[in-house]
Amino acid sequence: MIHLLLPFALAAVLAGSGVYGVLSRRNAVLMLVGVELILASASLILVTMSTTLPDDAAAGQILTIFVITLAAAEVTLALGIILAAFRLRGHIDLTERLDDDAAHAPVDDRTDGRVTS
Amino acid sequence: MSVLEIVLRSVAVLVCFMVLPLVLGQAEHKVMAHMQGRLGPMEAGGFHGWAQLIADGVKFAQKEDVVPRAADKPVFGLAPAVSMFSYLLALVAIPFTPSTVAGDLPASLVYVLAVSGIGTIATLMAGFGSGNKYAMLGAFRSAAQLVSYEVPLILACASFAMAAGSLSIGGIVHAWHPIWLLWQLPGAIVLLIAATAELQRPPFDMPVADSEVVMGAMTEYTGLRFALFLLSEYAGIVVMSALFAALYLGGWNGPFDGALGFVWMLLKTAAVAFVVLWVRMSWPRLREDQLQRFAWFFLVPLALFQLALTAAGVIYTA
Amino acid sequence: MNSGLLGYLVVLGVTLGGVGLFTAAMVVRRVLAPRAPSGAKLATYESGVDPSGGDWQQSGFRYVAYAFLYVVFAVDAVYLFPWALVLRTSGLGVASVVEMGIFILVLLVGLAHAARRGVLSWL
Amino acid sequence: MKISFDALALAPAVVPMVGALLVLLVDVVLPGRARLPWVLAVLACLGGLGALVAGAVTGGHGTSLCDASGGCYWQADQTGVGLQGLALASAAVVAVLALAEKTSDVPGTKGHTAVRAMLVLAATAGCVGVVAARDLASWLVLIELATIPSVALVALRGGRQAAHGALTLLVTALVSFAVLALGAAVWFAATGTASMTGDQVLDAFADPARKPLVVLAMMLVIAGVGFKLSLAPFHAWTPEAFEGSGSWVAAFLATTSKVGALGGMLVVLRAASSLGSSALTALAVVAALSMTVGNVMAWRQDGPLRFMAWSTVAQAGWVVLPMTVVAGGSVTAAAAYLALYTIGTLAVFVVLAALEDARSREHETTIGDLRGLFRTRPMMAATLALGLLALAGLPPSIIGVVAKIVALKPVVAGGVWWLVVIALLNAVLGVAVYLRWIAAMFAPVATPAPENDDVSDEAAAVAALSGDEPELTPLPRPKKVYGVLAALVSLAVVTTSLAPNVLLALF
Amino acid sequence: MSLVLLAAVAVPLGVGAALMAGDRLGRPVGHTGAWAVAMLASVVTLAACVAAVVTDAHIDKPWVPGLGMRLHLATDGISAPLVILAAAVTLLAVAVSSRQRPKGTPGLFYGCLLVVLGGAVAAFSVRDAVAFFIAFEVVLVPMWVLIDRFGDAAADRRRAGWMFVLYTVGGSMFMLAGILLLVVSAGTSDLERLAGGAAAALPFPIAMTAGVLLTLGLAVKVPLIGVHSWLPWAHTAAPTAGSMLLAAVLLKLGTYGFIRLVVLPLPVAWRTIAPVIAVLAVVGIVVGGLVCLVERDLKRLVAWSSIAHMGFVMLALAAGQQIGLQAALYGNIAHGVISALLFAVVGALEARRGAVDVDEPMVGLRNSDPRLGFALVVGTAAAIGLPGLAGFWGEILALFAAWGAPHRPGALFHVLTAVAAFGAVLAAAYGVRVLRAVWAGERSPEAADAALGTSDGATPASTAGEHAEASAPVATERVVGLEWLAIGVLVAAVFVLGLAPTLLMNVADADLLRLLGGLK
Repeated sequence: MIHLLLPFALAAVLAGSGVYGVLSRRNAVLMLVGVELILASASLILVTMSTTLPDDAAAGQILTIFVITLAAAEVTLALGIILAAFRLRGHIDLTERLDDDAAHAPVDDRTDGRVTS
Repeated sequence: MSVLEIVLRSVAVLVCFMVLPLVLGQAEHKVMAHMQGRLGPMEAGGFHGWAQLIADGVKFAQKEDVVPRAADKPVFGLAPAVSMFSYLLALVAIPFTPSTVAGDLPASLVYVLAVSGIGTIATLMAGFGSGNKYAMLGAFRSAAQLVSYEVPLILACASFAMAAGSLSIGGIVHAWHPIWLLWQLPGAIVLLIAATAELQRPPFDMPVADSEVVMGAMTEYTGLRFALFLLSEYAGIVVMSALFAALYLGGWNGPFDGALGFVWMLLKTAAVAFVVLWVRMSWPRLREDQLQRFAWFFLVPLALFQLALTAAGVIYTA
Repeated sequence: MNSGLLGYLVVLGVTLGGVGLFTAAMVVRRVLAPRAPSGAKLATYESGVDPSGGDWQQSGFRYVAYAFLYVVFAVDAVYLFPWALVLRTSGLGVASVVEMGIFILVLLVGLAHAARRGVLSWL
Repeated sequence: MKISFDALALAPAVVPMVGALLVLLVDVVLPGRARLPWVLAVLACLGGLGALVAGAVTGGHGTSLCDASGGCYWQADQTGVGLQGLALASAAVVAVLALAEKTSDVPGTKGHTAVRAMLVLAATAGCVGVVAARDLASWLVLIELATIPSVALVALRGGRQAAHGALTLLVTALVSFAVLALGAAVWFAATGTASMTGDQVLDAFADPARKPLVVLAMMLVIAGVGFKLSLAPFHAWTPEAFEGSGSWVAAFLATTSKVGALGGMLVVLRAASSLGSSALTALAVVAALSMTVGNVMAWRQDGPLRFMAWSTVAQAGWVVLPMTVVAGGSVTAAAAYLALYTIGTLAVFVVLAALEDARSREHETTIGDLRGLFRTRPMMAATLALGLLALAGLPPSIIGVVAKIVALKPVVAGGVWWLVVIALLNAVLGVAVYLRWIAAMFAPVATPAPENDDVSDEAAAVAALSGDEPELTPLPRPKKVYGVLAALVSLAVVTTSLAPNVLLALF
Repeated sequence: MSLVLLAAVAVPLGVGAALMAGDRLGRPVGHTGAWAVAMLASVVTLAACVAAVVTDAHIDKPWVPGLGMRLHLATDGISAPLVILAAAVTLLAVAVSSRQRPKGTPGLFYGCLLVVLGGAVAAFSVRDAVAFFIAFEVVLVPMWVLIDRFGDAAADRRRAGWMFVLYTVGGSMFMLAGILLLVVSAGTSDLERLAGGAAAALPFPIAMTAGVLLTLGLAVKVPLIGVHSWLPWAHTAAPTAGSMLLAAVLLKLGTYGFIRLVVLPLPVAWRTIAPVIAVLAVVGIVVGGLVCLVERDLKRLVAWSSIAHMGFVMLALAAGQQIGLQAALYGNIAHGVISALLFAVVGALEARRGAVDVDEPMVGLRNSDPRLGFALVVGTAAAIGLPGLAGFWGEILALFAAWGAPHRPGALFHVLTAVAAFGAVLAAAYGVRVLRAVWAGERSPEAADAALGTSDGATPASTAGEHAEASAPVATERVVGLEWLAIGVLVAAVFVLGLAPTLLMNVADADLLRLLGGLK
């Protein structure tokens, strides 16, 4: 079963680092990366099981493709929103409340038009 | 299958990766020169300057290697390697005869498309790592162009795969029939144009337009690192030409293909590569927005039309 | 060992070879290339004039729209390849053509909408 | 492989989806129409409802996409049909609210109308579909189809607050999707099938070696859906998202989305009728926590959207309450409670939207603005009161009482006494929470401060004794359509109160 | 004749809702119009109730099959007096309000009164445990509106309203849990079948849990001491009509619930719970009496005396057996009549004088308004438990039942009976205190000392306006017309109940015997 242990170990590592990333990152993009890691872990499990189980309908693989598709859709949306939030708030820190935005002047207010972060 | 065989196959791929682009580069020099009424390189190596590119390589190696102060050094340093890998790995799955293929992968078409996408990352890494406005802008343009043209490229490839009912390039060549030259023509046009754009060859070289953004993402690169970018670009021409030859022109199919299969494949690849060079000489550069519109409003619908055509054809004949 | 796995082993071998190649090239560069850094050389290149600001500048970020469009289309293209394989299967082919037709139609509507909203127009 | 296909069974989900496409197409052909997309959206929702009714009348099985072995990938049983109808009806109301909104007043919405209508329809289709999905793949896709457009809806409102709300909601959506995907993967690994019904799932439950894996999958899925259902401790996005999104989007998040989420949860839980008690205890803890946190926080809110957000959290606890025990009626009980919640919440949101319409947009409505509503806009006030009382579970909204009884009954029968006690305490707390808003409507308009108004009460009393009420600031009349909606929702509350079976029989 | 019963429930609810709606949708309904409509509706309701009781009407239709709940309405000996009491007292409360006008919009006021009546009639006549709960809840919001909107601002009506709502809802939630447990484990929600043994067979732990939950919930409504603190607030703040309904209708819901849901269906559990209830009841009697000795606000004093009286009722219930239940039912009705009378009198007094402080010097009622004074005397005497008046039989029977209660810890009940008897003495003491101050106008010695400095006789009132009103000529203070008629009817009822107790007791006898068949 060595060929099962390896993918599962990898999946566990991926999921673990993903969860860590989600929990510890305050930056929205980095959190997104964490989510992607978890998804990768899920896909890995699905593909692995699809090869070992009698999966005549190829359900595991189809599910993987669906997960990838959904992840793509989520990412598209996520980046759009993160971009909008960055434009409007001047930061994409998830832990800060709306009231704290004063600390980060919106981008448009900068006289030199520079974005620092 | 022994370790030895694997090593041999790997070395063969590496050799191809080193040699074929050089041949192509030399050919470009000569072809371009002749089209412009010049002779091109004549000195290096004696006969018609055959060693010109080797000499270029040596020259690159001896050039001073400048890493700008503003650069993000690890990213900057790794970008050429990543760029190199995209087409190096793609080369593995290109078949020359039914048996002459370095790595016989089950879904080699998907594999080739997948690994050739790595190039986008390399370009972005180069642009970001250089710490240069031109580079950054160029990288954005590159990335936008690469992703835009990847869509028609993939759609066109899907059409071929559908026509053959196989995802392996070898399988597609196997299922090839001369009639494809006719009913896969729209797909072939899309494939050729999209491939040229993927390679950022003229007329799709806006991202590296030297009059606007110097060399785009490669502005800050010198010496061997720059050479690696060039190497991968020419390797890319080889891979894309080979892909086109295999998918549309029937690869090793031809008279006496039992013995001469790989010759046919090489000839067809060379012919496609020549077209790519030829286009460079003949067409002016497209503006960035024209380039995007062309992709989304011409190539993508055309590719989708081809898909519909193929599906109908397959259903009709099945 | 099946041939599929062998193919991937070659990929692995080529990868290692590529790493070796790159390392070798870098060593050669280290050995052969002269090094004489100076302030002017290490400065960011901006057509010969002094660089203004860093590279992290605000600029029109319209490229992001292409990225989004790409994600939509490229990921959906994933479904085309499995379809390519089942198209000849009896009993599934015609139905799959209809389904794919709907699928692609949806994508086209999206594309048309995006175009209408000016996502793809410059400025 | 031969797959049967019943178009009528699929229609409730397909019609809104086609409507979404149509909206986009129409926008391509006739751009810039402010109302047309929403008209189409309303029609699409009603069309879906019509298909549902047609299916019920013709006695369809609600199943489709069945393979030769008899397993179906699409299965809308009676509870499912009820939930689908609920989702479609609430989406229709939301679409009408959106139609009535003064788009010109809302910053950043210019040109987004078609997109927003499309998003509403797409999310509705997802909500409708997930109820009937019986395999992991379509379940996952549909529940995300229900989620992703809602995030975009919030973001498209424009402005900093919307961006903040959307970001919060986005994080939740992402995390919940990741957790769901992981859960689906583990589910597949444990059962070896993507089907959510059938023998293989039962086998996996029966197999002691695989059972822990199934339970793990179940927990992950419940956690993932818990985010979407805004159950504590996965609720944190709710107030931010509601506040950032404006009233009708919030209404959508609070009603249609919730129906979809609960539908998704029911599908999973139904598959796991033999789930271990530990998992159910976890669900019970979640339910208790949601109620308590939601009520306590709702008590402190003065803004209506935040108030409704916390109210949603609390009500979500009630919705899952009956599902914490394995009993025959628990699924229908949860669905019935959800129906009540949807009706009550819609009533509140219709009135909030009407008030927003009547007042100027810049003016943030607070609890203080409700003062004197019973005098100035009795119809609206009555609707709001009926809605709030339904949520609180007090007559005259008898349906609220009945729903609470229905929800509590399985728990009492199951003998989970600690949960019963917490639920009952929360029912008391809920009465305080909702009556506070009703009390505000009774108060005279004279002074703005909502708290120490005894002085003004005296003044009002004196005025009343002398024969007339204090002069009221005239509230501009909201559009007619709000009146119609309010009347409809009130009618729903009253009808179901007089004959609760009208509602209960749906599930 | 089932229509009559349905009308008894639907007429007040419908007319009430219509009054509220009509008040809001158009121009506010004038006081006279609203009053006339309410009067008419309550007369019709009373007539319908009487007719329903006489014809023994009943309705049994499926209502919510999902819950097994039926629309089952009927009256029997236990509920019939309560139904009629509720309708009659509401009618009188409406009548009283013709003079004591509500401070607010009349439509809402009378609408709420009628809805309370409808809810109460429904609660007394339903034969389904779950439906009982729902009907029980119906009265909540209108009563809250009565307190919160029409209450006395000086008495902090807002707080009173909140306390009323939260206590009642809290109690009813426990009751709900108990009902659900009862229904789920007995398999039926029909009260007849529950009382007829369906619940008696339950295993003891379940019966006990249900019993405790129900007791906890209903105790709030009664109220028993410990969960009583909402009552003085609510009574003080509520308008007169509200207080009358609260005392004569709402509190009865609690004791009625006890009989229907605990005592009859769960005899075994009740046997265990009863001693605790009895202790609480007696504590209530004593504490209520003691508080009445020092309480200065007359309305609040009456409210506290209510707690004491309900203590007697609960003691009788705790004693169990036919005699105990008989006493409880009788005490219930008697208390309803007496406290309605007292609140009407106090309300009439307050409407003219402002809040009545027992310790402040005031014009004696015997001088200012002898008829009202007479009513006060009768009411107070009845509350004390004077023989020949309504209060006597309830108390004496309760003590009797408690002394001889079988299946109860004898020593405890003997002690409790003794203490309760002492409570009755306390009642006499505070009764005399009230009569001396209010009726006779005699000052308590301390108050007299305090008042020496001020000018004679004038009432101390909180506001200048009330002062002016209070010191107006005595003649205008008289209670006349309908208000007097209402009070007079109550006075008469006190006499009738006191002189011919068997009238009432016979009504309940047969049904009690039947239902107690299972109760040993």
